[in-house]
Amino acid sequence: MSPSGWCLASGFDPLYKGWDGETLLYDQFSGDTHVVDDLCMAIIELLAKGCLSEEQILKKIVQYIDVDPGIDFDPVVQQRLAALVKLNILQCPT
Amino acid sequence: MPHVTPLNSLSFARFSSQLAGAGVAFSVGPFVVSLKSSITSVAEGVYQLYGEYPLIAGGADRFVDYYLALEQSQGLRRWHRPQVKFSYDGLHPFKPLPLNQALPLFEWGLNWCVASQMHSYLLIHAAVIERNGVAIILPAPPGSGKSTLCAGLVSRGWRLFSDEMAIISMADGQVVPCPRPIGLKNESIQIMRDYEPQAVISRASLDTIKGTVALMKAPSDSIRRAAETARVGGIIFPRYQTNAEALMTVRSKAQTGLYLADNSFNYSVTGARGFNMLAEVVDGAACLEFTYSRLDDAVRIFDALEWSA
Amino acid sequence: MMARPLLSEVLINPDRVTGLSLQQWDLLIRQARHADLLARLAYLLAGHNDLPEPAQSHLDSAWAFAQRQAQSVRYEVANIKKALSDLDIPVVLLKGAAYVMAGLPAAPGRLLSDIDILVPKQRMEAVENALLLYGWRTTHHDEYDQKYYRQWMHEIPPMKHGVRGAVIDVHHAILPPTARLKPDSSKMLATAVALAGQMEICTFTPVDMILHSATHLFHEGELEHGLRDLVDLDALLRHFGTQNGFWEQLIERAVTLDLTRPLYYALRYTAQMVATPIPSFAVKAVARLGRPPAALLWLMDFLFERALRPDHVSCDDRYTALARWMLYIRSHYLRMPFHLLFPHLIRKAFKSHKGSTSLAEPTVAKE
Amino acid sequence: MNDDRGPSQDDAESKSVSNVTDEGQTVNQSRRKLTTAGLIAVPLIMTLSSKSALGMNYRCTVSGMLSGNLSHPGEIGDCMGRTPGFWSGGNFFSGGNPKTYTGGWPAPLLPTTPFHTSFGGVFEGNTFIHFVNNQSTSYTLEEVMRLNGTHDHYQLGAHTVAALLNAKAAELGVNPFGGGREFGLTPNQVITLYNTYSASKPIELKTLFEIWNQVNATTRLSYQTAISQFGITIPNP
Repeated sequence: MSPSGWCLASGFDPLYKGWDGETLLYDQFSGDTHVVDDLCMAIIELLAKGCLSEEQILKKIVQYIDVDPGIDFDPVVQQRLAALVKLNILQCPT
Repeated sequence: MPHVTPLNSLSFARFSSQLAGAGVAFSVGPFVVSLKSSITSVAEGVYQLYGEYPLIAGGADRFVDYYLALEQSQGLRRWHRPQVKFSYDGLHPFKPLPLNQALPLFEWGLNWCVASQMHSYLLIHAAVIERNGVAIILPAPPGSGKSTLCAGLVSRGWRLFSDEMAIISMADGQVVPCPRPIGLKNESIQIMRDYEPQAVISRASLDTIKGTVALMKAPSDSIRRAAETARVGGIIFPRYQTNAEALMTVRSKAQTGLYLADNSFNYSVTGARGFNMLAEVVDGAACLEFTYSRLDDAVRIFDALEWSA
Repeated sequence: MMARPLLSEVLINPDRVTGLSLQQWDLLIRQARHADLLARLAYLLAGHNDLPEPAQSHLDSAWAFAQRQAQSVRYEVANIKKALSDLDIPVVLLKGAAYVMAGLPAAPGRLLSDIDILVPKQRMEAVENALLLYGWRTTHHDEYDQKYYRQWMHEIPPMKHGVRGAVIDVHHAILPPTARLKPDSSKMLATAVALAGQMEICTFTPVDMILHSATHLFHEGELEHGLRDLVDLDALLRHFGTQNGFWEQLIERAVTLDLTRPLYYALRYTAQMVATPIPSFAVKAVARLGRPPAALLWLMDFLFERALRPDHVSCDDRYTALARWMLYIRSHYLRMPFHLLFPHLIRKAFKSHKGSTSLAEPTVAKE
Repeated sequence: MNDDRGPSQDDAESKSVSNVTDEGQTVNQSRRKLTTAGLIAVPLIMTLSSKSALGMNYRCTVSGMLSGNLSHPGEIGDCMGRTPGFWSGGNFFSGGNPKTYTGGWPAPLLPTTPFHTSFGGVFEGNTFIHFVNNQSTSYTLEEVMRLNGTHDHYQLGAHTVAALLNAKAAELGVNPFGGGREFGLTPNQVITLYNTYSASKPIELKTLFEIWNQVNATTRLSYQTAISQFGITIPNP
């Protein structure tokens, strides 16, 4: 039953409130508190619905966020994914 | 409101003998403290700084939150290096300090009691002042001039809630006053003496880690109105900068929230409740940063602040 | 026998609080705080409305703290599981952490200062390395302490997580190998039961849980949490005592594990101090098996009657300090023979004289 | 059961609803507007890692930031470390000392010390092929520190050597640790960890050493610096 693709870390149980593109987020499981930007929040809200592959994330993320055309989106998302894993918010594909 | 008898309704002689004996209980903001000490500097200092605080008589209907004692440590060293020991209902949470720090130790020790035992409030390391029912939280790292600014503003009509911690009720998000002497360090002692000649300022204690420390009595009006809570209207980070023109800038709310969490005494203990309260407070308050070099600028600008009350 | 402290009366019958004066509340809160039972008291009084506001606020504060601790336990256990899962060995949670994770009635309001686990002795080194890899650190770098623990104790030096600060005590037995009693911890490990939904994370069976708690309290601990641990036993006995055949199993297991003496003390003092209901056949049977000689029993009554009261000045008499000191010596004496013990105690005395603190000394797990 | 969550409408309160900004216009949370600027900028991620409520005694919860020079018996000071960049810093390897640190390496370790001896002679070359150059002779500590991604996929080498140097320096009580500061691992523990996990769990091991090799690795905002290569912004003030 090991999850496939990118998932929210097991146990991750967030409360959050956002202002002007920044969100203050509290994980009731770990007790850690974070400030994250909109793209991170979009990823978190997206994965809250279930695990996704990187391709799926890149495809669906635009439903959560307006992206200006003409900027290379993928590396920025990958960067966020890696960072959120380090914070025990996401877990890597297994 | 029952009739209150101030502590200084006792003669100093009577007070100090009670202090050395059974101890003297008085209320400090929402808490009742019982203090025992036979150290003269403590008796003098407390009588000077807490004289106007309500005395709490013993008896069947007295509940004391904190039983504190300050006694000189025994043993040989008391002669060549006298030390003072803080105890909280028989516990000794800290190592002894040099005797001349007895009075500051009372303040620090009481702060510690509240910070580690009052998780029904969200406790944030900050000064708090109030005007027209709107409280302003002044969080800041040491050296930012927080205490000096706070002392300056309360000697110009702002009401002192606390110089050390914002006490926020988990029930309704109101800030609870706990007016106590303001700790002044080094040059700010003289600054306040000049700025407010009427201010009652205790004898200075030397060579604490923080340098010279003296305590400035809370304004009588603040002591009298210690039961009047207020909502948080602003969270303003003071930043003293030599010769800087006074400047008020907007801060990120989310980052302000994280900073307050990091500088809370008990955020890590209060869990989801603490977070929800923190988010609510930050949401309802203007989050600003205030750079200044002159107290008068600060007073002028703070007075001019308009709050949609 | 000394009169019961107010706290014990309220623990036995929470309704005792109705009509208390503020002054009595003041005393009750202080006794509970010093006994580490303030949050437990908050739990027991949850049903009582309109308690005096100042008392209520201290109870709320302690309750909030206990709630957060319980969450910390759940998070720490998840991290321990993560660190140790590759070893696939049984990891037995002991005492407080076990009560919380198993959701036992002993858990609500139970304060704890660290997490104790029991693992197979031959895997200790692997466990220690795995914990190091996941951020825990050895607390005692003093060579003497290291040697003392690894040579004489039934646990390695406490490990503290470098970021979260949580402390874990890793045991390979419930008593040191040099102890007077020789329970076979591997028997207890063998019958440990996995927590629901957790492969490796286990707790002792109910009877073993009680026997361990009794052994820890009466043959190992230094009783700084005496009354709190007695309250654990009370809660466990009340909870499991209603199950069919429980008392027979408990007594049989005590015989198997050579723990009839601690069981005798447990039943005697829970009944005496917090009025735990115990069927008379069990009292008789355990007395027959584990009752010490009359003179020793008289001494133990003298000592425990005092040491099992809240560690608060209002509960002490002129002999309390002596009693606690004698039990402290006893706890060490039960742990190792005198010729090993003396040099150690002298060193400890010397170190604490230098202002060193319990964290810097090899003592048995604080929890 | 978990009262810690607070009343459920609290949760809803802080999650749901669009939020009012200072100017009073609302931001729709379900579909966020990302400006190019905001997106191109380094990610904004800050973390306050929680201290466990365990290890605090209710009677003596230590609050580090209180004013006043109170020292609590039994407190363990924060551990600290130094990064690979520090130990290999500046012009150290061209004969001088690091720009940042003039104390040199803790004896007996030298940049020329062979990697394997520093690991007690238990270094198994074939398991760690990326630490062995093509003459299949082992690198020196300096060389391992300077290995690039193709030879050391996880930067494990640099962090391992730095961890060993930190542990040794702490053990000797020499600078940069000054008096009484600990690294948190002994040299032997660093060696044991490497020998045990460099093959089976290189990423976990590198992450551990990387975090411990920070100055004040144990302070509350530690993970910020730990993941700084992702462009974490440090909060002001």
